[in-house]
Parts: sequence; C-alpha cells; structure tokens
Amino acid sequence: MRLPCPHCGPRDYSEFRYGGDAENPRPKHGTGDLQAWHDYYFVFNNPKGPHEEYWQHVLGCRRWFKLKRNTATNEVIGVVQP
Amino acid sequence: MLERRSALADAHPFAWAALTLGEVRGFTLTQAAVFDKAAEAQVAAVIGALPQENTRAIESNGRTLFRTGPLAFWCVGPENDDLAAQLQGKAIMTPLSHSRTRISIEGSAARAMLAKGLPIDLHTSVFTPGTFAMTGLHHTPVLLHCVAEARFELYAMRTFAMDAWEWLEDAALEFR
Amino acid sequence: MSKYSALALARHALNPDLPWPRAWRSPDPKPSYDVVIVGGGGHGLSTAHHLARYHGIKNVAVIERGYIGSGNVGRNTTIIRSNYMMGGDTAFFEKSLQLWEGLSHELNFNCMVSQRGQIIVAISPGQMDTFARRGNIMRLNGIDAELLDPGELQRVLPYLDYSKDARWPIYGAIHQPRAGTARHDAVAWGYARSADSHGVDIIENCEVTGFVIEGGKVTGVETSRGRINAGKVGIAVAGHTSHVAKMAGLRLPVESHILQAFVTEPLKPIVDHVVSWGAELFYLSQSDKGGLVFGGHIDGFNTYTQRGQFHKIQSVVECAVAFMPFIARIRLLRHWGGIQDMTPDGSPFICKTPIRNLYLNGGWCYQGFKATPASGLTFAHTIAHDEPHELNRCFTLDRFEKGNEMDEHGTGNWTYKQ
Amino acid sequence: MSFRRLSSGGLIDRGKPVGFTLDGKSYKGLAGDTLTSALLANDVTLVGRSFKYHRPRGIMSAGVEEPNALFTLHDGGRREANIPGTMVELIEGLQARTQNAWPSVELDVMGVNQIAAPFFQSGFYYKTFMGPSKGSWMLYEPFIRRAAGLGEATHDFNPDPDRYETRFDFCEVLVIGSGAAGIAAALSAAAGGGRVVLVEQDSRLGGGLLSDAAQASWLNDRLAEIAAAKSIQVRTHTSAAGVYDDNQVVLVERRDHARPDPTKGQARQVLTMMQAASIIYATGAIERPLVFANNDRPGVMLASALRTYLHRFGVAPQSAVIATNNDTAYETARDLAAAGVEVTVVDSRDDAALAKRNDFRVLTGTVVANVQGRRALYGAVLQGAHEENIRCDAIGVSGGWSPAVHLTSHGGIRPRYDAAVAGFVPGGFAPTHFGAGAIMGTFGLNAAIREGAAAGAKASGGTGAQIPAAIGEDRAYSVMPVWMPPKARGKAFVDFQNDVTAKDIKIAHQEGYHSVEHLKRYTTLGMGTDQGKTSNINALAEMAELRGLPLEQAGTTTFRPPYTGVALGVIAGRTTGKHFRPTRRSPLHDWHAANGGVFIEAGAWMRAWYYNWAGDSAASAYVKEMELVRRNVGISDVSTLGKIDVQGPDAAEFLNRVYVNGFAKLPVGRARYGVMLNDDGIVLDDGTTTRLSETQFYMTTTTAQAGEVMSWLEYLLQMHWTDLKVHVTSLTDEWGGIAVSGPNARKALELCFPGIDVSTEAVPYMGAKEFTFEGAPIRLLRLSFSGELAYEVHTRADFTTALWERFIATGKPLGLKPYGLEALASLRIEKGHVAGLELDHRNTLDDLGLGKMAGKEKDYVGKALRFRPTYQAAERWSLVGLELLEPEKKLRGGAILFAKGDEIKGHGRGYITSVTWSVELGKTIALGLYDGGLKHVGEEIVCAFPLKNELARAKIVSPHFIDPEGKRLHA
Repeated sequence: MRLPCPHCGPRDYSEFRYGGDAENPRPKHGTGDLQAWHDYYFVFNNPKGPHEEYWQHVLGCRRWFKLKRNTATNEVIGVVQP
Repeated sequence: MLERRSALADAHPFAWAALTLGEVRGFTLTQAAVFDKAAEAQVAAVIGALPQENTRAIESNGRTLFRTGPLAFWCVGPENDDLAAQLQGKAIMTPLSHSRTRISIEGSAARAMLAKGLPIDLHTSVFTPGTFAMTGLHHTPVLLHCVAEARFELYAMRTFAMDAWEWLEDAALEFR
Repeated sequence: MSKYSALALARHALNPDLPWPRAWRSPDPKPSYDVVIVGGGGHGLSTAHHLARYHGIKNVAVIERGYIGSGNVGRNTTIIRSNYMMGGDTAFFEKSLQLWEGLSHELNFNCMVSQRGQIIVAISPGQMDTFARRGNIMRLNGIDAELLDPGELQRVLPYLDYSKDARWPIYGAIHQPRAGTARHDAVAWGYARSADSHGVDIIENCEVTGFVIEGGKVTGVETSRGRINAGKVGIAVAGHTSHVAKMAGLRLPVESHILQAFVTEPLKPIVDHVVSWGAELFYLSQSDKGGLVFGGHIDGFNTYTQRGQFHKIQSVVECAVAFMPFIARIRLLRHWGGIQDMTPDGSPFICKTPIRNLYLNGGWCYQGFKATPASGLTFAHTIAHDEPHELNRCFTLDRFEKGNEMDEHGTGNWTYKQ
Repeated sequence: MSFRRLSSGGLIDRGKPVGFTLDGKSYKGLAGDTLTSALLANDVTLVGRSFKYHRPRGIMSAGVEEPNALFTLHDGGRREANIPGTMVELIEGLQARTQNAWPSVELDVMGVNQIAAPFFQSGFYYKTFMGPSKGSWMLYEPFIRRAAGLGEATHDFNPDPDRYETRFDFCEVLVIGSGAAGIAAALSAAAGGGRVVLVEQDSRLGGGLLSDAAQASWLNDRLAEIAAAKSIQVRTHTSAAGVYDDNQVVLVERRDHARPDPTKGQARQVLTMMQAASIIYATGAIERPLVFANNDRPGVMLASALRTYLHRFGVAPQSAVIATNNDTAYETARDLAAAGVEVTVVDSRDDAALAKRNDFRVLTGTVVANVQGRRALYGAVLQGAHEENIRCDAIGVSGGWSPAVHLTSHGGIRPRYDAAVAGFVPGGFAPTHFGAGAIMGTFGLNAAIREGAAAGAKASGGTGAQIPAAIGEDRAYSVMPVWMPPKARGKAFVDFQNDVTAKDIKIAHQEGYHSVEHLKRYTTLGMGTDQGKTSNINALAEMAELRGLPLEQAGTTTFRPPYTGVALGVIAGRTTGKHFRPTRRSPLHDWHAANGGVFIEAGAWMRAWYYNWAGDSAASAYVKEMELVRRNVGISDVSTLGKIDVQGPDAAEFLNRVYVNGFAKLPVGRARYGVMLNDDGIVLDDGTTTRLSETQFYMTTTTAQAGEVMSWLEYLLQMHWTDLKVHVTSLTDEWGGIAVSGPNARKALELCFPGIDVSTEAVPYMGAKEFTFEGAPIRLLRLSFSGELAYEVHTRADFTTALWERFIATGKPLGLKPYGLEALASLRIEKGHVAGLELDHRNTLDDLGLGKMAGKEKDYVGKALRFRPTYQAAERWSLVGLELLEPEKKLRGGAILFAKGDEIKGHGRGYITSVTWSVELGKTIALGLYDGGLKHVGEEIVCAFPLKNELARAKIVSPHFIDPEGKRLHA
C-alpha cells in the first residue's frame, strides 16, 4: 500500500504508523462528560467502505494527517484537509 | 575542551572501487521552525533564500537547507555555525548537531546498495543530485541526500548510527 | 445421524456403491424460528448445537451468507490454550479447553484435538516475571503450567537460536502441556452435522440484509431469501460485527482488522509443539499434514479486505527465521488473511444488547478459535435464559463505560495495538 | 529403452556433459538440462511415490505445475525438500534424492497402503481415530504425522549457510511472462520510453516459443531487439510471487545456477519489492491432464511437456499415444512424428475431418480409458469408436488449457469461466493492469502478439510499437471438454500430488461438501506444493456435473500468493540474526564495553546492566553497586531517557494540558515531576520537565515510552490543538545523561566542575542550572530516582563520554564508580518510585498512589474517563510495599498475594511487580499491587508462587522504604 504524506508525497506503507479512527469528533479540551469521552474513545463506526483515520509519517517527516480510505478495497481516497 | 566522540568512533570506513563508506564530521545541524509564512520570511531575511520544494535541498550562504516540514527547516552549516543565536527570537531553534550522524556513501554501487534498504525510487532519473528524502532504513528514520550522481549523505539517528553502519557494511559486502 | 467409526468406514470400503449420507441437510428457510443465529461460523454453529442439544430449543436456524466455516474458523492457526490470568477470562477459557478435550466424542466427528503443548519463550527477566504471574494464576485455578529454564528449554526445543548472534537472548519459557491444536474445518463441520441432527436448519448462501425491530424488540431478520421471523436473534459474525450490528442501529466498541496466517510446504515431523516467541507476537506449529502453520500480529489498520500488506508478511517471516534459523530453506506455500473484530481491551462480547431479544457474540480479537466451544455454551445459555452464564458475565458491552476493561496483556485501550 | 536423447535438436550443449546423482546413483546430463530432462534422457521415468497410496509416480510436466517429480536436494544446512525437478537447472555434482519411499522408489514398503486404499477415501480421518477414549487421537497422531508430509526438511537443524537479499525497485511497466505476448508487450511498452521490466520464471526468455522450433528465428530476432532496448530490463530465473495493494509486486530471483558464494556477499536468492505503475500479465496457460483410470502411471505426461522435452532438451520416447480433446495436441503429435516417434492421436471429439490432414494415425470419437503397466507404462486401453490396446512408451494427455490467472486474482478479482476456452480467464482488471496472450484465452500466436503489443502501448501510455508477425498462420483453437472419467478399473486421479481421485470428489458431493472451498478442504484437493495448478479445473468441473450446474455457477477457487513456493529465507533477507531488529546504543556504549560493563537488552537499547568491578553476575554485583550509592556516590548512564524540546508561546499551557499536575506556574530554572494519562484515564507515562525559559521546556520521559509520548504530543498539536503555538522535537539523541547519586554526589560535582557553584542554594532540590563546561553545554538537574542526594548531568551526546571519564577520574578520591541498570532499578524500589511493571497500561493514578497529584480545578487529558465508576471504586488493587518475613525464603516477581487465612487458590488479592534486596533495611523487599492497598499497612500476607511450590509470608508496608520524609533529597 502507498500512502500520501501531505509533506513528502506518496510513500511506502512501511514508513507510517496508524493512529486510529478519525470519524469521532474529539470533545474540546476541558469539555465533555464521561459519556461524551466514552463515545469518542471507545465506540466506532468501523464502516465497510470510506473511512476517516489518522496516520503519521513516523519514519519520515513525522506529519500526522487525516486520511480517507476505503476499508473494503484499501483504496486511498485522499487526505482530509483540516 | 572536552573531546567529542562520534557514535562511529569504532567504525571502519572503507574505500573500494565501487563503493566508499565514511563519516562526515564537524558540521552544525540546526532546526528552525516557525508558525506562519510571515515568520518564515523573517528567517529568510537572515539566512537567505529558503527551499520551496519539499524534496530538494538548496545551498545557501555555505549552508545546506532542507525543508523538513511545512514550516520547519534543517540547516546544515560548518562547525560552530552560530545560526541558532542569529535566529534567536525569530524562530524556534533546536540544535541537533549531535542528534544525527552523517554517513557518506559514494561509488557506482551506491544506489544498488541503498535500494536494499530504502523504500524510495533511487533511479538516476528520479533521485537526482539535490534530491533528499526522509525515509526509513532498517526500521529507523533517516534523511538521504543525493549530493552528486554517485555520492549520498545519510543522516542517521545518533543512537542508531552504529546499527545503520553495520547494516550498510553488510549490504556492501557483495560490492567489495 | 449415521455414526462415524472405523467399522462404518470398512463397510463403505467393502461396498463402494454404498453412499455416505449428507453431513448436514440443505433446507429452505422456514417462515419462522424460535431462534435465528446470524453467522454459520464456529461460534454460530456451536451455539446452535448447544441450544438444540442442551436447552431443548430445536426450532433454530443458522443463517450463513456464504458456505459454513467460510470465516475465521477456517482461516486461523488452529491453536487452543487456556493461559489466561484476568478474573473473567481464566475460567471461561479453561472451560473451553475442557470442552475441546471431549469434542470429537461430543460430535462423533474427529476434530483432531492435539494436546501437544504450547511453549512461550521469554527474551528478558521482566518477561519471565509476567509469564510467572500468568502461570501462577493458572496453577491457582487448577490449570497446568510450568516454567522452563534455558537449559530445559534447549533440550525440548533444540532448534531455536541460542547463539550470540541472536538479537535477543533466551531467558526461559512457560509451558502449558494441555494446550495444542485442532483441525479447524472439522470444528465447523462437526458442529454443523451435530446441530443438523438435532433439528437445526443450516441455511447457506443466505445473507441477512436487515433486522425486524418492533418496539425495541427484535422479531425477525430480512434476508436475501426473504423475511424470517424469530423469537430471538443471536449475532455471531466476528469480523463483520459492526457491519451487521449497524443494521440493527448499534454502534459498537469494535474495529475490523486483518490478521494474516501462513503455511509452508508439507514436511515430515520436525516441530512437535506450539511454539511462541516473546520478542514479537509470533506462533508456529506443524499441522498433521506436515505444513508449518504460523502467524503474528494484525496488520494494524481498519480493513475488511482479506489481503495483507507484504511489509507485515516480511516482519512475521523475519521472526520465524530469527527465532528458528533452520526454517530459512523451507518454502512458504500460501498466506491468507482473516478479518477479525478488535476491541479496545482485546476481550470479546457475549451479551445482551440494548435491543430486546437481540444477543451479541463477537469482538474475539485473537482468541476466537480457542473459545469456540465455551462461546457456544455460554451464548446458548445467554439466549435461552435471557441472562449471562457465570462464565461470560464480564464480556459485556458496557464495560468501557464502567471501567471494567479486561486488558489481558496490558497493551492499553487501543483496538489497533491489541 | 523408452525415452532417449535424440542425436540432434534442443537447446542443450551436447559438448558439455554434467554429472549428477539420484539416490546415490551417478548419471550424466547435458548443459542446458533440467533435472527431469536429464533423467528422461537417461530413461529414468519412475521418480517418486505418491502422498497417500505410495503409487509409483513419474514426470508429468516440464514446468512449475509439476505435481509428481519432487526431489530432495543437497544436505546439511543446504538441504531442501519437495523441489520440482522440472525447475532445477542441472549443475555439476547435484545430489538429488527421491521422496516418500522406503527403501527405494522401486520397492516401497508403504506401497501396502494401496491394498487398504478403499479405506483411505476422502475425509476418512474425520470419521475414525476417535476411540477408545477421549484423548485417543494422541495415540494415532504420531503415525498419521509420520505418514503425512512429503520430504524431510532437516536432520540436524543446521542453519542455512546461504545468503538472501531483499530490495526495493520501481518501474513504469512490469511485464510478467516472456512468451510471444510478453515479448511483444515489452517491446511495445519500451517505445513509451519509461522503465520496462520483463520477468521470466524460466532460465531463458521465450515461454511456449521455446517448445516450438518453427518460431526460433522470430524469437531470436525479438530477443536481439530486447537486448538492444536500453529501457528494458530483463530478469530471468525470476518468478512473480504475489501482487499486493497499489501495484507492489513481489519478485523472487533464483541464482543457484550461478553458485553464489555467501562469504563474498553473493545472495542465493533475491526478493524485489517492485513498485510498478502498470502491470502486464502475460503468464500463459497450463495444460490440463485428462482424468482416466491409472492416469498417474509413470509415462503419462502432459502433451505439451512431451513437446518441450523434444524441442528444448532433445529428449523423446520411442512411441507415444497422444490423448486429446482439443487442437493443440496435434502440434505435439506432428513434431514428435517428425522426430521419428511412432505417434497415435486419440481424440475424444467425433469429427472425421480431424483424421484426414495428418501424416500420423488419428482415432476420433475415442478416449484412453486405462493404462497398462505399473512402474512404467507399456500401453493404452482405448474406448469409444476404436476399442483396442495400443503399445506405447508414453501417453501425452491434453485436456485443454487453463490460463494462468493466479496473479490477477491476488487483488481480489475472481476469475471468470469462459466456455469457448473451457477454462477460467481473468474476471477483470484494475485500471493499471492488463493481460495478453494465453492468459486471456488467446491461443493463436499472432493474435497473442497483437494483444501483447496493444497492452504494451496502453500500459506505457504511449503509441506502442509494431511487432512483426510470427511465422505461419494462427490455427483455430477448439476444445470439447470431457470431465467425467470413462468407466474402467483403477483409480482415476484428479489431484496427483494429494492422491485425490474422481471417486473422492463423488464422496464429497454425496456428503454435501459442495462449495469449492468445502471440496478443497474436505478432500485436500489443490493443497499440495503445486497448489492444484493441474487439478483445480478438472475437480470443479466434476463437482459441477455432479451437482447438475454449469461450471460458472459452481463457483471458482481463490488463488492466494505466492504463485510458487518461496523460501522463508528470502522473505526475511538479511533482517535476521543480530540484524533482526535495530540495536540502539547510548553515547556511552563504547565506554561501558571497554570498562567491564555487562549489557542487557532493554527494548531496542543495549544498557549497562552491571559492572564487573562489583561482581561477575547481576545478582552478585547489583547489591555492591546499591551500597555505593547509598553510602558514597556512583554514576549511572541515563542517556536512554526520552528527552523532548517543548518550545513556543503556548508551551506552558500545552504541558498543563498533557500532565495531570500543574505546569503553568513552574518557575524558570525549576524542574517538576509530572504524570500523563491517556484519554482513557490510564497512566501513560511519567517523568520530569524543566522550565528553561518562559517559552522553553526540557521534558524527560521513561526509556520505554519515549517514542509513544513523542508521537502522542505531535498528534495532539497537529490534529487537535492546532491553535496552540508549540513545537516539539525529540532530543533523546542530542543529549546524553549521567546520574550522579549518593551522599557524596555534590562533592563529586565540585570535583568535576571546579569553579561552578553547585551549592544547595544555587541548585536546590528540583532545581536546574545551565552552564558551559570546557566547550560542552551542560544541563544540571537536581533530581533523584534513588532517593539519595542526586543530580542528572546532561550534555551533548558527543561530549558525554569525555564528561563521564572526567567524573570517573576526578571522583577517584571519593571512590566514585559506575552503577548499572539492575542497581538503578533496585534503588528506585527502595524509594518506592513506580516504573516498568507498575506502569503496565492497567493502572490508574490512584492505583499507583499518585491520585493527589492531579489538579482538582485544572483540566488535563484523561480527566473525564479517569472518573469511570470502577476506576474510583474503594477496593482496587493499588501500590504497596512488602517486606519478606521469612529470610530463608524468596520473594519473586509474579507471585500472587493472599491475605493471611485466605485459601490459596483463584486470583488472589494482588501480585508482586518488583523485588530487590534492600541494602538499607538488610532484607528482601518488593513492590506490588494489593486489593485495598495501603489500608492494609502492617498486615501479614502470603505470597504464593505455585510454579515453584513456594509460599512466603510478608508484611505490607509503605512503598517508600527509605527516607519517607525526603531529608536526603534536600541535603
């Protein structure tokens, strides 16, 4: 698999680390009750299809980015601009 | 003065017909980071033109400059380069001279040897002089800089430098 | 059910035209069942077997999208063991191992349960301490476990790399003699044949497309072969749990990941145990057919494709060659992937859901296969009595809200790192 | 005398004899031979025994699909089993052994299995071996295991002395297969100017053309063009093993024929991870056997194989029957006849026209129903229009062709059945994938060339090139498959390697194992080393007929990588042994090595475990080293600690968020101990952070969590707190660290840094001081992990060794010495600092007795989920200290804790994490977690270690064994 690092361009999968689900909005710092943080941290859409997720180009420029990828095909749809 | 000791002090550089492996010592590596383009301009005002491409280094006032992030640079200058002082307050300066060990790889076999470990396209038509890449060698981060058609400099993490060296030595064996 | 035995085989050998009966029927779905199990994998079929045989609930359908056993029960590395130390795990997995020990007789189907022992090799003194804690808990719960020092280990496993060239030295190992392997396909087929013989309808090539829910209560399922009404519905589709549960409007603490498995060419016996390594997750055994079957860690990112990344394949094979150098010349014949439910704490769910009469069995992470018998036993009990069996009390959906995680290996609450 | 070498023809060098042995017997072959062609030339046709029935087996094919002719090669560490002789290039002195037969393939005692054969029908082992009692399988298994398996891997577990390489490569167009279509594709793609790589698993380019003497000149002209084309890179001996996501193709090159020397760094095999912009599959097709009684007898071969042995190796039988259901076999017959072989064609198709235009005998509407002969055949028994027996040395069979679609389905696209081809063709292609030639069911040579040229043009995005037509016209291809075996006595094999017969498939059908996967798994069909290359379609077709379904509805099989077996060694490459994973070294590594330091692996790090001045084992040395620190002063290497530069206007706010305790008001020049939680409220890491200026902090983390913490901070800043102006950079490699600990620590500093004020006023506890010493920047932090008066002296990595040596030299009068990791870890236990096994991702702040640190008012990461009900429960396992009450006994990490009077079973009330001998208290102490924690101080408990049948009494005490009020820290 090749992943599009927003700084370095397309690179081999082996240069990256996965950072998990990016579909749940993180409660703003200092806000959110137990339920809100539970739903953010522990419950997932886990779709079979397009999925937003975090990756870090950890052996490269160390950029984190939000990637949209089809979990049914591993096809990269693109970097989600913040 | 306290004596400096390189991570490769006990390594054995070699020069064969097809391949030369050595260490470059006596340089200053400074990281400059800013938070916006305006601040980047201020940096440029002090040290000169900054590289605009993410994959090509430029030479500027005796320094080699790499754009290592959207708003971050590696500046490799001569020993005792006081860039950090010059840019104090203008940018976030982090001296990294001791963080990276600079390994030189030269010769007709250099690309073939590096291709054993680096998941990037090293073809002469692609990885041309001036090109650099931040990538992985043997599970550790490295910055590879193509200095000339057949000469490369590999910036390895200091604590992994000997490991990288031993890996390169082993990879080089068939080109002896 | 016509009994399988050496005698029956002889009868068929002498009379070649005498046909074998079908192992299980291929019925059309009835309009309604007392219980519908979604998923014809090991867990679903085991559940149906237990419902029909031990709870007298025989009007049961197992609905399978493809062919039975097409999921992880036929894709795993066939290891069975009960070396668990968390309160809610120990008894459950030991019960499962005990059921394994009698399974071939329970089903009159040879599942080739081979208690050849599992040996896990430690690479640091600290790791020996964590192994010791696990082993002590096992012993205190009547489960077999023993520590091996490097000398003893070298006598049992002469082929590991004990040399100075090894990246990590060997400090010893923990051994569970009763652990081992079983023939994975046989488990699905054996449970299917038994469930079928007790009246369960096994319906293959039938995909569930939705749930019929009225007033917070499930009353049936929509399928590619029409609506099927049901008093109760159990979901046992590990790998696709989120996907199916979503049809019932549920979001779960589950992500789908690929775990790869590998088999080499068939060889005469060389590896007589299940051997695992503490350096990285790595486990290997030799199948009765002679292939070395091994695996490692999940690739580590959400996916429903059954294709793994080659980088991961390399890192697992690197473990194999570094750990047992003689293996280098043996050839990899096949590698494949299974889609596995991963939960934040690495432990499963066997529980009720917010929807009445809808029950969930999933989130198995790495331990689905070895859990198959006890999973069926406890899930059947949970469905039959509408309350958990004592062995699956901890496998609830709300444990993360309450702070009752069961992180057996202290990996931390990350699905993709578990 | 049945097979023989012809006096002329073939691509072998009759001037270069090559000696080799089979089962110790010497033979001569020729340069250019494969092991099997050389054996046939020596008229050796019986080369193995079958898997289940131990039936005599011969050579069936001339390629990768070979199911029968498997050999064991070499010996010692180089021994390898199950190697198809068709793929072994003959080299001088090659030692080959036959397999699965004892004492020899001629008289194999296990042949008795053939008598019991009816018993061994498919799935028999699921139906028996269950009695008499529960565990009975364990009695049968050893026999089953010994009977199963093919070759023997090793006797002595010698490691493989050979060397393997892996490498990365990139290209625009990858062409897989070098038959007519592949050659045309490569030449056409090269016109696009990009990098074209042409891979061929065989030892030379040409594919099917090598078995077709008539095309020799066309082939040679094209090969010359390829050699001249700079942009084409040719890789022979190279098979494409698998195709992975985003066009990563794994190529495996074999170099055995070149006799590589590992001591010269030459690899035996090279694995290339090829990143291809586009891929052209020109993988050809594999001929199918026909299913009839005794179709496995030595001498029954694929018709195309007879043709290959004739044209490539100049080897042929005296007489042959060619049994076919399609047109291609006539070319084989024609060529054999031309070479003087007595040929009869037996064609199941009832078309008189076929008989005419040939100069050899053709019997149409007729099939071969059975075979005469056991260890070598001598005749064919015909059925149909012509019922007769024909004497012959070989039977060439052609059941039609199966396109080699395997690689195209690795990406998840299922093959599609094409009735005209009577085989599966690619079910579709990704946009950057193309197919050409026989794989597409295009069997005409010129059609394949046109298809290849077109694919080359598309793949390269260029206009392509005109490729000259092959010699002669394409003949039409027609096939009329017959799937069911003719009625006759004897086993009719479908899968030769796994001994799966037509009858076995019938049984699987009776029992309801209908789906393709059930069929394969129940009968083991296609599970051998050949992965069913010759058997899959015949089996699927028979099952389809039994079910009364058209083949396309009966389903297809999924092909999994690798296409052919790949040695595990070449997948691992050089990433094994000491290079298995990278080794991380402190700047002081060389000093430790040279000065009696003994190392221990700690994650990637090599750390000084203990020094031999104190003893010759960790157990004996660490106590001396602890005494040194408690009573005098020692130095220790703490360079492995994670160090992070945190800079920016919002640095203080940032730290205030990630640590549970406050950092906003930390004064410049002061350090503070901090604890971080993960979002879930579990302790992530701890460490000290020093404020160097209003906007700059120097953070340290544990050695183990350094990488995780760094990524975590970057994640928060880059993905969530983008409004914060903070930049973080790892300084772990930039700074080395030396811990100076003990009552005389300040004296040691004064001796080392004359003229620098290190008084407690200048550097109070948790104070920091930056200065330059002999050109080296120093960060002096007054911190203590040991509980003694202690400092951490950080300096730039390259200076660390010199500074360390300065401490050793100037500290001599004091008796200063180095201490290692074991003592460091033991000292912290005495002080009750948590580390390692206490920070195991399961414990909360309160479990570790750190709850009070958390700011009541301030917000911090993990605050919300920290307050989940069970995390706040009164009775939790939390940190306690333990003192052993029975000196003659041992405390051990991993011991389970029970209250006095508890029954010693179940899960207990806690466990021991860390144990040490306390030099201070003169007894064994430990840290552990215990239900209710410090509420039980003073109680006697029982530590159980059933693995060693040990019980020991201990007392619960505060984990702060020494100096609880911290006088020494402030001394």
